Amino acid sequence: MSSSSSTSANHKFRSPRSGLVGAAIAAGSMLILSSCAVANSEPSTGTTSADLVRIVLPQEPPTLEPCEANLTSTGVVVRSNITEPLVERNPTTGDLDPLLATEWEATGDTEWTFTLRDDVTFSDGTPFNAEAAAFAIDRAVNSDLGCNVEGYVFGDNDLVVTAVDETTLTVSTVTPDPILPLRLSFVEIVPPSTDTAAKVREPVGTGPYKVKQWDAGTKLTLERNDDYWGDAPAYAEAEYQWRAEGTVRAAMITSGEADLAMGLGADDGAGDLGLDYPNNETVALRLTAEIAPLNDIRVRQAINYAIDKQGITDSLYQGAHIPAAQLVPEGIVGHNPDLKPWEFDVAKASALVAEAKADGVPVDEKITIVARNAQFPKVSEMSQILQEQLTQAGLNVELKMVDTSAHLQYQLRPFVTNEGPIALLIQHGNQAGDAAFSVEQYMTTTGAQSVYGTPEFDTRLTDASVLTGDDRESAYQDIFEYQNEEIVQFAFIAHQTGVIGKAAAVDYTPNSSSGDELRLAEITPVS
Amino acid sequence: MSTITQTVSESTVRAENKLVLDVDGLVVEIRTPKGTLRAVNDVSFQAFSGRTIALLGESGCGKSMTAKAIAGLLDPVADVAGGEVRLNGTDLARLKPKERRKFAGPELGIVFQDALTALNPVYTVGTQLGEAFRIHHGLSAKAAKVKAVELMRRVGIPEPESRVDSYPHQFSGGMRQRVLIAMAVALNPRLLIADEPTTALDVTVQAQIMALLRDLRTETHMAVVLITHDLALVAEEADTVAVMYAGKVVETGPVREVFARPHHPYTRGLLDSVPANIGRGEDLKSIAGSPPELHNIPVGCVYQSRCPLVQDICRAVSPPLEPAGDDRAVACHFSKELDNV
Amino acid sequence: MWTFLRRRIISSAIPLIVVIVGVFALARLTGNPASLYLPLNATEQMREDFTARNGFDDPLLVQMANYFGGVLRLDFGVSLRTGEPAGEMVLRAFPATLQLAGVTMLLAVVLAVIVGSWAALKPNGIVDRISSFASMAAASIPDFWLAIMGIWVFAITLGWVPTSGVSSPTSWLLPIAVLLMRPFGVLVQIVRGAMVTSLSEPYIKLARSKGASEVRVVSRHALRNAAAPALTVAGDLAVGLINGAVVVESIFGWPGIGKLMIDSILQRDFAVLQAAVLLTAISIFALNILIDLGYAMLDARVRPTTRARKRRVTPAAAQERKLNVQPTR
Amino acid sequence: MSSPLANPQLPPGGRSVTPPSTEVIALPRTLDTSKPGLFHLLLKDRFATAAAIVLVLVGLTALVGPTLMGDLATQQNLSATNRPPFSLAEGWQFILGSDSLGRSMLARLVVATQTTLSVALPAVGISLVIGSLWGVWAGFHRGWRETISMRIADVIMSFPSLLLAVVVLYVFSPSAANIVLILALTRIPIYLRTARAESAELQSRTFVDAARTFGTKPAAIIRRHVIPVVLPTLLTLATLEFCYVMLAESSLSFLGIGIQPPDVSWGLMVAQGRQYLQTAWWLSLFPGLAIVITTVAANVLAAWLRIATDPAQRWRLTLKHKRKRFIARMPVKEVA
Repeated sequence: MSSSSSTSANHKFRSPRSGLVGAAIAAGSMLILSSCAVANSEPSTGTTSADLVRIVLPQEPPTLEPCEANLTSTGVVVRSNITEPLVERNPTTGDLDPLLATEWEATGDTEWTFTLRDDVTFSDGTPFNAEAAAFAIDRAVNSDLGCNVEGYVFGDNDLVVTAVDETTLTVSTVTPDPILPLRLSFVEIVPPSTDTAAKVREPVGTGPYKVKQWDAGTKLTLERNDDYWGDAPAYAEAEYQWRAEGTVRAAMITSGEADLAMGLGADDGAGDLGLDYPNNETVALRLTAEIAPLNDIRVRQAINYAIDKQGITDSLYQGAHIPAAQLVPEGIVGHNPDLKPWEFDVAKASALVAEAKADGVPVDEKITIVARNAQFPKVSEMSQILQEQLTQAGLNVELKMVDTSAHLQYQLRPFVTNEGPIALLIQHGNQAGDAAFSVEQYMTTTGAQSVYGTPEFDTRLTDASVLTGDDRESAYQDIFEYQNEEIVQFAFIAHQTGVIGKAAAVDYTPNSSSGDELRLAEITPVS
Repeated sequence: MSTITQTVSESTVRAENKLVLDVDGLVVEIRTPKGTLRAVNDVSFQAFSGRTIALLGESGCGKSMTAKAIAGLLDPVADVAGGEVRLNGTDLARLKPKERRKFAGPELGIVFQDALTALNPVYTVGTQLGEAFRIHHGLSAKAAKVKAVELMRRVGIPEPESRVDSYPHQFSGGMRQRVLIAMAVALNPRLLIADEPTTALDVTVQAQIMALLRDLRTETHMAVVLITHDLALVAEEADTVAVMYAGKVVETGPVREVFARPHHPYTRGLLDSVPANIGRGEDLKSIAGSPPELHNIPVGCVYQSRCPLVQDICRAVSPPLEPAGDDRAVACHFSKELDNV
Repeated sequence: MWTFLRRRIISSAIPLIVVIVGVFALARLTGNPASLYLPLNATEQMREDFTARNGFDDPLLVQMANYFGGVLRLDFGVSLRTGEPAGEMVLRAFPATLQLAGVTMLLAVVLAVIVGSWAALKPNGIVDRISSFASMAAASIPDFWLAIMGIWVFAITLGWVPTSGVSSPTSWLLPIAVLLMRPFGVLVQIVRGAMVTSLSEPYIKLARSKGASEVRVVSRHALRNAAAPALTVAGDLAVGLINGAVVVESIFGWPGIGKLMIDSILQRDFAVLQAAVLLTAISIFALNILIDLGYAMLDARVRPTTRARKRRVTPAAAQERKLNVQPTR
Repeated sequence: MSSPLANPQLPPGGRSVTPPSTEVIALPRTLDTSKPGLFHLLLKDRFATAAAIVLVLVGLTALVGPTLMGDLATQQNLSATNRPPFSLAEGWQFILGSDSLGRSMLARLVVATQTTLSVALPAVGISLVIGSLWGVWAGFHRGWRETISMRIADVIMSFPSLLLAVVVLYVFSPSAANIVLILALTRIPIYLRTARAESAELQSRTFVDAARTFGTKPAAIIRRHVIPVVLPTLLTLATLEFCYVMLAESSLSFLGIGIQPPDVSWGLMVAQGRQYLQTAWWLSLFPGLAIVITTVAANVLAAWLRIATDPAQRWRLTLKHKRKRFIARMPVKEVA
């Protein structure tokens, strides 16, 4: 149990510190509990104080290991709060901003050089320098820890990291990598004292907060890092709790038990306290374009025409989602603003199906829509609408709802191949801000999550990946257009909007990365 | 009615004998799916200290119901619908439950038929024996246990000190019945109701139990109401007898006289059916037919359907219980004729 | 008594092992968790490394042998999800559930005894009818629905209790109330039935003939006899409480073993699941033994001390008594 | 004739003589002679009648409902979602409102009835048949067969059924058939234990001994003598189990591994409606009510059945209620 010497304890109820459960049934069956081992001795009900901000998450972070920070449940707590990367991507502008590194430049085909801050120390007192940065990158990318960030951002290739002097760091890649700084924005910097043989549950970092107390299962408290190199954040402490039910998280906002609630749905009941924000997630059907009848492009086009994207957005998400025409939303490098969503035209869809049927395409073959339970709010409603609308177009469609583990069997190589044509409902989030992260995965012939491609398309993709600046931007824009015209592996549905519940007592403006990286320093009390 | 009770009491009262229980016109009704029926209909009798009165009859004649009505232990579907039950002058039937509980134990004890089911299986014999002392005398558990041991010794249970902590199922049938009797006489009641106390026991044990009851009666001068269907037992144990049939008393009087010269054809029928009364080689007689069902009691005499002497009047008029010689009464239009048959 | 205990423990060990082996095998059948724990674009090499590191490529029997070897050394493996020792995680979560379930069961028993006895005093009376209906309804409401409705009404609309969590004493009220419903509903019917039977037994008449007051008759004579059937179902109800705890703990954010188990199933966190199942099964068997002992304490007739008339009472054997219970009307 | 008292050789307390009573007046018997039919008895009990009517209606709905309203239940209307109930503005189909996809709640409830019953009834049926036969067999033969059977029951019962279902349904996909099977499996011990207990008790009775003496085979004895006696108890138990299975199915749906969309069951409707609790309460309230009403009806009927199928208690059902100080309240073992 915590020492309960919190700075905000003045208005709180403190119960006797007995380790026993004292349950007594008084007259009237009133249950009186003097104390218990699971209940904290610091109930946090009551009004918000400027000392404490309370956040409720959909799930407990499995770990706070920084090299797992690209997992949403870990990153939302760790990133930019406990640990920081060398550079960070500005979620609003998409530009890279300096953080622990002040400058960076490509100093060769395959080499980048970073200049680091010299006034930073870790919260345990050890100084931050190039050696520490090199250690952290090595640990995350080149070690045998099996870090999630390694696979997610860097793939197989190891990096060569060298500390030139106290404040200069060079990073070399095997092949040229124009977006290496962006990739490095996912690597959180930890001190050299960090275990290299095992993942750590409670890390030390350079961030504005440090871990104060983690009552596993119950709550996690961060406290202000008084040695922070930047501006001190407004709140002295942050307290995380977690509730699986969206309605419960929303209720905690309306009842004043929490200040921010993450991952809400439109109908969870936050009401006026719910803030919409674009979360960079895109929902689409991914079609197995090599299995009949989906191997006929007309059938794939028909599916695109058959989906009432605006109708789905309006009826399920109160118009907050944006009908999609491509895999990445606005704000990501490579987004094509000229692409318009496929129009909703059942007649056209039916005609295409009929045409294909006339040519001998087995359009009566059963197509299975596979969707994952609880992947995002109202996923089951959306799946049922999709099933209905595809049926309207004259296709034989079945719906199959599965759990995460089973869904991954469909989503990742090696794919499920013995269940006929499959339209997999996918939700893709591009956290990085560059289309390359999306298309490598979803569009190349061999992409881990791609079921279809052509050699020409692969060439285009490979060419685009090494370009920089406007060339890169327009190359990816062309790629998205090409996919819609020639490939049609996807039927895009919507760019999503997240909902954050926010109590009236705090000020916070969510941005597209809030769901992955909730910066406590951006939260302030309402004055 | 009063004339009858008068005659009975006058004949049985000895110098030290006192009237303990006076049941007068007792009516007990049971609610059933087919309507209310009278299980006990206008029953009157008296019990005197140091004496035993037997209520004799077949199963279902209302004798047990009468006992339960006196003890206030009627099942919820049954009610006392009329009459008085005066115990030492207090009409028990009119008392509130709380008042009545004060009599249960110190004034009135009851011995049940089946000791195995009547004893609470989850408590030791000692606990149950001591309970009456705890309730009425407010004794501590320890003191009550001492009393329990005393009681067990008094009713002849060997090694009471060690057996006091045993459970009912660890006793033999006879011992259990002794325990039950001990419980009934714990507070030296003036009236003891013994409801078929020996039915469940084998013959030799029966005799021992009855001897015990007799001794206790002599010792404490309590009045005993013995409920039984066993004529031999009545002959052995009772001073007076009330023969019941279909909820009514059909004949009363001193046992010796009633059994020697029954005035009611039913009493006679009963006696004729006892093997001991029949000579070797003679046919064992039985009463033809069966008692009327309670919800279907005919107009007139309750015994008409089985009576060999039945006449038209029996089918129209119910014969009242009227004096018939010394201390006796009978409810039959043709009791005089019976002797001549 | 000790012979009885020893026999009971030995005979319990076999089912215990069967449960663990069964869960072990079933869990393995749910598939390799590699894809859940590796990045979406993980290479084949990473998958193989992961599988080998966790021993998932060994034959099932070898995995099982390794596991049981570890269990004997009190090593329950490491959680895939958190990297913590599974045993530690389970032991940390267990008290929370134990407290919740304990208080719930205690309340359920106390309330059910009061309500059930009251109803049994007058079968078909107004109290009986109301309590019958209420207990049936209580036992038939979907718990997750009741939990969310409870939060909506009592936490949001009325603001009497916190929505969830374990932050204050009042946080206990909603989870307990929700968890209480089913055992309470079932127990009321059992107690009521047993009391109706018990109150019609001859020993009640005997007690009344001693001048025992109504309170004494009910509380000392009838209830003690009616306790046995209630105790019999208590074991099954306690197992059922774990079912309820899965749902209730998820909704209310209660850091207990029910939530831990469901999470570890969802996340294919085998080590934690197995440790949790093992601990749950052990505690259920311990509970059953306690119930047997309680049963023997309540009723001397089934006490196993007398070797002459040995009648072992398992909850199963006791089940037959449950059926002697009078119906609810 | 001689007086009995003139018979001094009668041993004290000796031969006790019972009068030749031929008939014992015991209420159950006398009334049993009239043998009212089960249906006739049912009509006498208002609550049981109401419960039976509810269950018959539910059954009928399940049988014919989907053919009448099946199309309506899947007909989406994205422009009329979450319409509140008790309004005829949209037509009678929407008297109970519309769901999040604009489908008629009434039609969906009706269709869900069939799914719910097609999970609950087979699950109860399978566990009833297997558990009962197994239990009767184990109890009849006793010995090792009984011991092993009871150990198996212990194993199944000692593991929380919901978790077992979750694990199993992740191994095999959560189809209706798999849900039925796993629910049936977890509930078999209930019948197994009961049937075993009853059968073990019966096999020692005289009429079974008698049948054995005549050389009847065990299977025949079980069929003719044991099962008919045990059946009423087991049927009553099954009625109660029906409620349990319905609730279990709804819990599985809450955890996302019960009935899967686009199929619909009451439990799934409650589970899915929970996120609309504050905006469209009717989405979870109506199916929740359907579960509660059906369950309570089944409970009431089970309670009634338990009395009605017990010859020793049956007469109580014919008892008229009397509004008097002491209404009929305790079972009367005998009136004598």
